[in-house]
Amino acid sequence: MSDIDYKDRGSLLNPLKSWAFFGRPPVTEPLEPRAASANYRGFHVNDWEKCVGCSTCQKVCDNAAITMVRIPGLPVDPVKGVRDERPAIDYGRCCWCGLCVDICPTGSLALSREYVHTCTEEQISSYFVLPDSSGMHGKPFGLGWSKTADADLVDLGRQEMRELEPEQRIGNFAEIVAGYDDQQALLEASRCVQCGMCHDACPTHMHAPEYIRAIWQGQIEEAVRLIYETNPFAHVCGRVCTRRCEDACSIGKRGEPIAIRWLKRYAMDAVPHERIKQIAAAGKATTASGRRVAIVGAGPAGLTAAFDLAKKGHAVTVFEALAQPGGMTRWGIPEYRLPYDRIDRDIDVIRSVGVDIRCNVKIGQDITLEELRNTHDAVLIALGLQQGRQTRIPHSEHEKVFRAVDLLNKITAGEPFELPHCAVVIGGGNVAMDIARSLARMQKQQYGQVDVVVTALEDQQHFMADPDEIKEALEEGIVIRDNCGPQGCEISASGKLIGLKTWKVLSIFDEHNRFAPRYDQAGETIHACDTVIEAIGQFADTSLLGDALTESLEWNRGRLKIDAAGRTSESWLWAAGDMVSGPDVVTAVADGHRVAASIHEAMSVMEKTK
Amino acid sequence: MRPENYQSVSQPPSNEFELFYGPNHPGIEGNYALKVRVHGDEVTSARADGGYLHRGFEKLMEGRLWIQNIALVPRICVPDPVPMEVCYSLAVEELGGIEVPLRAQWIRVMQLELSRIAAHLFFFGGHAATTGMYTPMFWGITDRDLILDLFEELSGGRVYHIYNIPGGVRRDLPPGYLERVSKTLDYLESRLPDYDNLLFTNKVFVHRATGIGAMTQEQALEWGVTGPNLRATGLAFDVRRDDPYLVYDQLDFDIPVEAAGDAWARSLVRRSELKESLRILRQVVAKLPHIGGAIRAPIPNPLAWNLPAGDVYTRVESSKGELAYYVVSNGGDKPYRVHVRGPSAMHAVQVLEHLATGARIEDVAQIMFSLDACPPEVDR
Amino acid sequence: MTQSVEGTAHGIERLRGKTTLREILEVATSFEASARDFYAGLIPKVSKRIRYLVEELAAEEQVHYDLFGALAQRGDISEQIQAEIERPANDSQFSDCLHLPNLGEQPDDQAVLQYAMGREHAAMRHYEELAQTTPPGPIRDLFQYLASEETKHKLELEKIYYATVHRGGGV
Amino acid sequence: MKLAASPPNNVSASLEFLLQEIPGLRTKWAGPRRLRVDLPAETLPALLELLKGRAGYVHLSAISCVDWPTQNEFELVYHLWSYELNVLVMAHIRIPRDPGVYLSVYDLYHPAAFFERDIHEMFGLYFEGSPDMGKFILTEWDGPPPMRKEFDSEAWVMNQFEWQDYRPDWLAEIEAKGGGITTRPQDIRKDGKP
Repeated sequence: MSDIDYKDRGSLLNPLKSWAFFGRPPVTEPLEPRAASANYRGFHVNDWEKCVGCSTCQKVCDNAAITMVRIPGLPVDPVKGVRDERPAIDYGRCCWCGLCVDICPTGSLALSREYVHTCTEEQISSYFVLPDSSGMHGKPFGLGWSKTADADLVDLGRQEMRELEPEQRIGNFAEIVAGYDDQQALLEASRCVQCGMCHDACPTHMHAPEYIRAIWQGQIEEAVRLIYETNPFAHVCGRVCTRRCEDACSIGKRGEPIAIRWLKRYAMDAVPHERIKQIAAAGKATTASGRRVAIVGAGPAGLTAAFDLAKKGHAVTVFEALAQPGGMTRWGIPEYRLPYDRIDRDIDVIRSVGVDIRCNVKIGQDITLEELRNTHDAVLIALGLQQGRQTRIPHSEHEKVFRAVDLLNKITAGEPFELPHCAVVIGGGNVAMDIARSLARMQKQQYGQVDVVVTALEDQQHFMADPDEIKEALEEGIVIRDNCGPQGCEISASGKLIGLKTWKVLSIFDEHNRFAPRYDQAGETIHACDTVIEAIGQFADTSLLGDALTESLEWNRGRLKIDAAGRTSESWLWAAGDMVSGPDVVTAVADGHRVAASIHEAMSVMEKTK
Repeated sequence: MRPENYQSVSQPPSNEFELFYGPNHPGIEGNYALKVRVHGDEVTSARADGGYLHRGFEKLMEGRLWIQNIALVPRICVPDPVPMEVCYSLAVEELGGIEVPLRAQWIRVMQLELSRIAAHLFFFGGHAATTGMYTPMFWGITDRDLILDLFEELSGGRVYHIYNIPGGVRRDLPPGYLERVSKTLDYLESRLPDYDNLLFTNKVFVHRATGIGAMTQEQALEWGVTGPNLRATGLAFDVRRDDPYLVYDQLDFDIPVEAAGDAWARSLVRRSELKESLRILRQVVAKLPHIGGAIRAPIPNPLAWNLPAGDVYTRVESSKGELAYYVVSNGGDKPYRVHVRGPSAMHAVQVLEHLATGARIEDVAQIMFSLDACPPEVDR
Repeated sequence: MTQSVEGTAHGIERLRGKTTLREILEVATSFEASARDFYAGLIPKVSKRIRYLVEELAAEEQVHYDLFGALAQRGDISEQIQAEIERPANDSQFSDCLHLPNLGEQPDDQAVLQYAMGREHAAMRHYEELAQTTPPGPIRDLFQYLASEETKHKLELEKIYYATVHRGGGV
Repeated sequence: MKLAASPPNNVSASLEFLLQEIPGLRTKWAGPRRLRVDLPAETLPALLELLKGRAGYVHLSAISCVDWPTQNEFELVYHLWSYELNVLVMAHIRIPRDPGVYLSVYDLYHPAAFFERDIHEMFGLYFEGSPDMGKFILTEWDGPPPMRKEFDSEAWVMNQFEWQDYRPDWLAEIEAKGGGITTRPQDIRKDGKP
């Protein structure tokens, strides 16, 4: 094979041919620094505008070369998933593999085209660098190794959730979302980079990174245990949580955030109910404290507080005015979003730690708050926003004008009502979507066709409703007419409701994003219908407090004034939930924990002073 | 008369010495020592001595995520790092059932052959230097630098490319890259006559290398010799052809052999192999533009990637011989065990000890280098 | 006692009849005073829960009252203050968006807000109208200033209204 | 020696047929050229003799050791290659971790000397009859065999070495403003010293 034969003994003259090289110019490299190749893995460059301090670079760094540093003055926003931390690099450890660049969720990190850094022993601290966009030595060498789409190590796409098709779901109240199977949950959980932005954003600070990790490791019971550490409304939140965690998720900066809510749901559905009860009961006090707590309202806030207090050994009684516990999660949220049996499971877990829930008891009528005060060591009121706001436009007092919450309540209770043939809903929030989609289902069942129109002041981009809700409502045949300012209900000569008159809203917010609607009268529309449903907002009915207590309590802009822990100005009374924090399940859960801790502490003090 | 209790005390002869080749010595590509006993200028025994690297790659790998290890493996052979990256990646891919896109496979072949050329150029220089000729060393290092330029452009790193990743490669080719590869190939081809004149047909070198560190094919097989060192004893075995991986079965190349099994034969085999690598690269450069598609199969988030439990033994032909990775997963996010079988593990220990014993002291360095051993493959 | 203010449109008609700046300011001041008294009278009637709203409204009217009173005393516009004002040419749509409720004995927050917004709106539109029909000069600036004061207040109320009534929902 | 470019079609059948001579042996094809063989430790020498003598398995590519402390076993894997069949046989045996003694195969395969010495040094597994069980890499090491699972190299390093303490100006400035280091790399690694 070789073209030099092994036996060829070579020549003494051949090497002399290389003397020709004496005639060639030598290779000369200038000593001036030059930029390396376009792909070079030089020193770190970090775009602080993009970086959110998620520390994923630190986690992937196999040489332990990255330190996170908090820098005062940088923006911090847990809700948006932004920390005032930035990575600093130890060039005594870095090996320039560039994995930090490839995994960076925001794409803020890159490496420069600069080759050299050197120093004397005394200047060793110059090896520890806080990179920004100016480059290692403040000189522009340009970006080298940077994020490219095909080399991205972050999986930006979410595992698709199987859902009922519109035609499958419109005629019934079956749950739309199928939930993840084992494989999907594992893959979805594996996308998480464990930055913990979700934990910071969550009102009740759920241990989301930890339970996602546990799901990925196949330790589903451990995931449930971690979930129960912060949230006894686990089934409910696994389905209808407003999931601020996902808004904060680092992966969501460029891609689809981890489906944290669906993972929670997966874990809860995957573990048998009886086992969940055992897990939830772990750590319950073995002896009774002898203290009694009364809680008014069996919604997420009240029951979360009840769960915590019962686990601490207190005797907790929850009074619920309606026929079943669950609060707005049961009476406000339709079954296709949150099946009642899931609420029942959450409540069964809460009951199983010893919480006594008494339904159909109306405080102020059946028992007064004063009586509760006299027979308990502490009282918590945790009311939901059960009352619907009215538009009070002309003729809105007509008998065919309803409040959405009242109808949703009837639907849950199974109470009959005259189903509209043609309904117009006012409002662009989730409640509006809930009632529209519920009515659409019933219309499909009873009349065979859907005729529901949703009108709202806002343009569709600014609806308060979840974008998924809007999308699904449209799929189900609901008509959405945005930018409609209600001006009055139209009544026929015979006194029948025949439509809703609206004006076109030119803009709803001014340049400072303040509410300042501008109407165009010429855009007047009559939306023909036989029923108008107001779904614009809700409030809590605080009349159960009674006049005297209302007068003696401190208030803060329409809401009960409470301290940071949820205690009112009356030392025996605490308040929590939507009535003080606004409508949100997970915020109510957070409230419940906070107020339970405060009640527990207050009762401990009572014990000592006794 | 001797007393009854007289015992003769055996004193070493005064003309016998123990010498250290290394741990820093141009005879070997790294920190490694050969302890030789010499009687006059004849070596009476030789003992290889490792342990100067203080790394423990195999243990380190057990503590790092599957992906993190890509930054570690190229360091196991500095002169020829690509086979390390590819062999490790192949193992992870086989464990994970990952299909590597065709384009990535061709890009890997390109790197492997570029790396082989760089390693062989390094070898020419080193081998020449151990016979006292330094110009080929400067030439070898300088021409190797052109390949490092290509690697820098491709991977962002000159020596530690960290470019292969389980699933494929980390970046696509830069625009116009293949033309620049072609130009470098043209240049290297034009340089071959220069190397021949200075080294391979240089009477001094030929005489100096002939008959040095010779072994028969039987000995080679007995001692586990592989790669060019084995082919220099006449056995035409090459993992690329006989246990093919990537797309080597679609490439046309020959397997050069020599029969003599000495340092000169080993040098000639590598010289021919360099030409074969140039030939392979010409084919790759012609083919790659017609192979589209992804450069990497989708892999999960590196921070949460469990590989199914199992074990795998992947082999590639490095410039030094048979390189293999035995990788065991217990279903976790890190390797449970990685065993690196570097060709030098044989060449630098038992083979070297055998060949050095009985050799003359001035030939020991040449024997060491002619085996082209890489100490970190031994001292993992 | 609510008659003079409650019929805001009627009040504006009274304003429109005036011919000098002094007279206009006097009437405007009396509007603010009666509004303040109206809200102040409402304070003990409403639930303590929403009392803050009525208290704030009363305080805001007091601020306007003080402002107008101070304006009437200002020396630098004393010349203009006697000048005749051209009466507004036409009756535009200033009351179009109003659905002023009849505030009962125990109005709720929505009713109070609607009432207050209607009032601010009417006042705003009228001052704007006056500004439009006044030749450029300090007097027009004054009207524009008053209009902007009322606008600011109205915007503030609308924000509160939107937050209270429209954004209170959505579980 | 003349080599077959690819294994003949009947290779797998004939190889499996041959291996039936070894009692208690199980085979599994792990790839087109990868035959996994599991067998009792005491029959390994017989297998090697068979493979070397009758199937051209002259090349011992490697001996790999895997520590399975939970099962109290070492797994030894003998990777054998036949230049005639071009098939790799991976022979897996398990031996008790305690006392951790096995037979050398040096007489059949000289490369075993290196691998056995390496395994002895790294895992503490002794090979009877191996030519040299002396130290090679860990000359001055008197700790436990480091490749055993119970040896935590990171913890050892953390104990042995200090982290470099840098005091750059930029950090002092940030600390003066109330900021500073929040998470050091050692904080997220196990056994990181505080």
